[in-house]
Amino acid sequence: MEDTGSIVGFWLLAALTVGSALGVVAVRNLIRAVVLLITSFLGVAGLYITLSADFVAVVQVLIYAGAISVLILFAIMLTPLASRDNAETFLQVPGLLLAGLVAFTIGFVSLETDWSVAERGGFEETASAIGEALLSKYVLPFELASVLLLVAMLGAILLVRPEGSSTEE
Amino acid sequence: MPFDPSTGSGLRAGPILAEWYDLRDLGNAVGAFLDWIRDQGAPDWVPYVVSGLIGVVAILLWVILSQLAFIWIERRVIGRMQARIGPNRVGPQGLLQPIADTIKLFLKEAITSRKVDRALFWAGPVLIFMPALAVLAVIPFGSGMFLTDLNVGVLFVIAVASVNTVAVFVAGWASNNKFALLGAMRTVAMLISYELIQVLALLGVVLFAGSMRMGAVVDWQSDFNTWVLFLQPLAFIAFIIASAVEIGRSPMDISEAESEIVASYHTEYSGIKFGFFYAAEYIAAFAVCAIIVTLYLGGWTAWGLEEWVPGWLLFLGKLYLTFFLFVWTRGTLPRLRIDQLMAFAWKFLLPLVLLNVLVTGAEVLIWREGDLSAGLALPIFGAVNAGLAVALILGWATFMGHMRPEHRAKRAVLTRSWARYITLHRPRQTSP
Amino acid sequence: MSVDLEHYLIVGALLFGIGLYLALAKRNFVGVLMGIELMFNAVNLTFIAFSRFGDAAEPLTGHVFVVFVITVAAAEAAVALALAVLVYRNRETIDVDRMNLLKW
Amino acid sequence: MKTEPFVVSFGPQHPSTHGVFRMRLTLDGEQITDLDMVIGYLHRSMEKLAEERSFTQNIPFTDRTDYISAMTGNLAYVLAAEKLCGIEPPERAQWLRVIMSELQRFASHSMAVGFLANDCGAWQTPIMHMLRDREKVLDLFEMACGARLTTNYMRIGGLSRDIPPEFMPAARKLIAELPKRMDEYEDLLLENEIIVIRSRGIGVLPAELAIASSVSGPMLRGSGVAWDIRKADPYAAYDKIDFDICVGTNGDVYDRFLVRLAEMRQSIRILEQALDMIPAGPVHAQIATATVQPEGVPSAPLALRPPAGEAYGRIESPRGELGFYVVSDGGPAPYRFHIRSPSYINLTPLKEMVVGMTVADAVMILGSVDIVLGEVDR
Repeated sequence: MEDTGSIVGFWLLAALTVGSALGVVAVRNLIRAVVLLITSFLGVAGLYITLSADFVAVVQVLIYAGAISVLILFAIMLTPLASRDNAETFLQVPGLLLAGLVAFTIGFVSLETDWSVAERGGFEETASAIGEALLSKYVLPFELASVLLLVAMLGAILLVRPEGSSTEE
Repeated sequence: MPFDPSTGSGLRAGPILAEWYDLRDLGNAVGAFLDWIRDQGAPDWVPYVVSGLIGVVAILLWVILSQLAFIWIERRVIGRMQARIGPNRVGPQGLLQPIADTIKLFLKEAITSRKVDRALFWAGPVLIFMPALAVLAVIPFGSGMFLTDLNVGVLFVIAVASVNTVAVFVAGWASNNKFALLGAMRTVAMLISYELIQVLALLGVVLFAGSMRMGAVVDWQSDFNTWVLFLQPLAFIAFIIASAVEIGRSPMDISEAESEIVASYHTEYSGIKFGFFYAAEYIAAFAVCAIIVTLYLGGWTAWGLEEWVPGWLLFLGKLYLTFFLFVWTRGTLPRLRIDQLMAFAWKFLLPLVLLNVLVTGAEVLIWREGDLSAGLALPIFGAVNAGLAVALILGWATFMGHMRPEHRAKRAVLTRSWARYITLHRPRQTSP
Repeated sequence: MSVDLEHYLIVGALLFGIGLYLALAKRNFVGVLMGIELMFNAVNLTFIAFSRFGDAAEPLTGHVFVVFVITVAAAEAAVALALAVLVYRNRETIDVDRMNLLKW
Repeated sequence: MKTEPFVVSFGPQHPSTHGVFRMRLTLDGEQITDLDMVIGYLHRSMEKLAEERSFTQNIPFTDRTDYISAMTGNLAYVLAAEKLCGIEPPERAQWLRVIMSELQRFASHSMAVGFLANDCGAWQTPIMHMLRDREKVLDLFEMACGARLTTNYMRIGGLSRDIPPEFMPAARKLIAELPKRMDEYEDLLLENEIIVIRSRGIGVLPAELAIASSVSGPMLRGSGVAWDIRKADPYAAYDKIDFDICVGTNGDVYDRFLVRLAEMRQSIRILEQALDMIPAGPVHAQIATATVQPEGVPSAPLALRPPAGEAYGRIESPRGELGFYVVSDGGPAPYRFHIRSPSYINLTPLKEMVVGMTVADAVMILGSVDIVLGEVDR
């Protein structure tokens, strides 16, 4: 990708994504951390657009920024005020070391490997191709995913159902 | 006139004159201007940036003017509905009232309470603007008049609107006000539920049009000389209701139920920061009406009328009519309670729109596989879906108990028979 | 200057590292969850980048995989948050430091 | 699930507390678990002030207790004072008192019904239509006594003045068009699905609790108790008029709403009779020490000195039993002046009605109680 727009877009979005992800680590207030996390999600969606993955980008906004972040906000609101800080455990230093090591390893590998890169432009339209793939080649995983969603939904409802209620009644 | 989709319609002979002064397509003028820039020897990126700027400025101008018009329309129409006049002092017929209000909001002090989360408190009014404006990028306002025609336009509209929940929550939480927090939680719960209805309602449109591009949906409707409204009445009703929830319109204005939680998530905002919320509400209404017009009411086309009347005028007319619908409900209906609204989404609308998707899918399959002609298939589908909509709504309402006789308090109760509820007593006169 | 596969991979690596740190070191259950979501995003970004630049017969496979990952992530988030609420209900805290019943 | 109690202060500045009433609601999510009522923001010490003013001077205070229905406030007080003095007002004054009370009841109930719809979220439309009718009633008041809101029309022994000749045709015209308006309101409001599901089964007040809490007026009748002072202890000319008591069955918000609408119909019925039956004659009793006022209308003297004793005058105000308890020690001012205000006493069972409901219901329930803060705080 050589045109100016893609380059500027990439660097801006990458800075936004990584910067707000770092913000999630640094910020003390949990709600602000969630807002920064959403910004990071939106930045990733922007990066998808620079990769001409429009369908995935929109799904990213819909699911991550619209749904999962709201789930997280609900979880925060359902737990007490006292636990709304964003402090670290005693694992802070080992965590930092491990995370740095993993990131370094991945970065090192990705820089040092000689990837076989195909010279082709971005995708024209991805939505219909993804849809066809989902319903033909990947139909079994697709069905499994829907079963998984159902199970997860039932599991979540069962887990947090009011204490008094039981199925015998 | 017989219609043949492969060759294009006899009605749509194409623009008679596609010169830059052709008002039916303002895109022509922009194109001519860009060509002129290219002729001056500017580098390639200049026309690209200029065209984007023109689009953005045009949409913003249009949106702001429309929003002022919306405010005026709403206040006058509701005034009429409430047996009063409405604003008529500032300017002719009170037309300048919204501008006067804007100036007033600018001049008022924007109070920031001491215990608010300052950064997020400021972010709220800004964030609330983004989704509504972003939606407008994919709306085709007229022939060739759109900022960008995304491949996934329909999904984009839903996705961007879902960011609204975050803005509302941020505003409500940062205010450090209990009414604001209550309102924010209500709004978030509500928007999440009705987002699902919106997606499922739009699925029917996408199934028929075969594309998620907004422009393609409009073209499909104009190609087959029909509006999706006639093919998808149930989805249309569901989408209107879900949209009313999204823009906080009565009877779903629980998000800003002023008789219960004061002003909900913007209770603590004053001055121009409140003005931002107020404006965003109308811009969101504009965006939602534009989506409805584009996807259900044929967009800027109207059975060949766009050959004679500029398409963007048709679009505008439909937009205002759609908005009138929302004003009408606001002027006439009381508000539901939050649990009733959620129950309505999950127990009433969701099964109906799911069934609608199933039926629509079957119809599209029959149409494609059965090689039916559009002139035969579409009227049949429309009739079937309309009948289905009526039957499903009435049947499901009966099943859910909304039509039980005790819910139908007859007027005769008070005027003639005094039956079920109110009894009249005539006690013996007792001497004091 | 151009933007290539490596740029996206580096962004993915950074995001993954940040997510891993959040998941390991945050005391709040919700913070841990946010870290996991960030790691999902890093992986998805890498998938999409390979899909765009990689030399494959069916390049859109990466997109399909990402759609599955997002689905699973949504399910995982719902269950994890239900667990958080449940833990709070039983233990009066969502501090992962103090969820130590298995320690002894 | 155990959540932290969430205390919300509804009022004194809140769009739907009908004044400066304050509810401290303890919430569990949207559900109300506790309610504290805080009143007194509008306390003007009327009962004490009245002890410093002569009996006639106290009449304007009664306008300002229940400022939504000033005529009935006047009437209740002058009834008590007349009982104390042993004055019997003339026949025409009695009939005019009935006319004014029923016009006032219509106006007050139309506001109550309209504001209840407003609390339900109807965004001003019903209240605007209802205010249109109320304006016409107030026009009639203006014709009769020169004031629209704080009428100060009744006097001890009669009325401050007779109605002008144009009053009767105007009143007849209004009464003729009100039934059509009522049809319209009933069409629009009664079958409205949203109003029905918002108010059926909400804020149920059982008859036993209503009686135990000494509730009166449309609230009591909504709970199914047929008690109306106009029938139980007739005053003015009510014993000569044919009308019915409207009684609900469930005692929920919807029943109170219906009872008010039905009473508006009954008010029209009473007015139709009263306008036909009103006799000619003086509107003020001849009191022994009566002075002649500038207009030539006889009126009670400013320095009326009732004999020592006590009296309780009660009427059926739009909100319930409005009673004035007046004690005289033979001086020019009351020795003790107490107002039994229906709004205040009707608030007694509010907690029982509200707890367990949601925030939105609380607003509806408070609206259905129909309080006037001037009367609650006095």
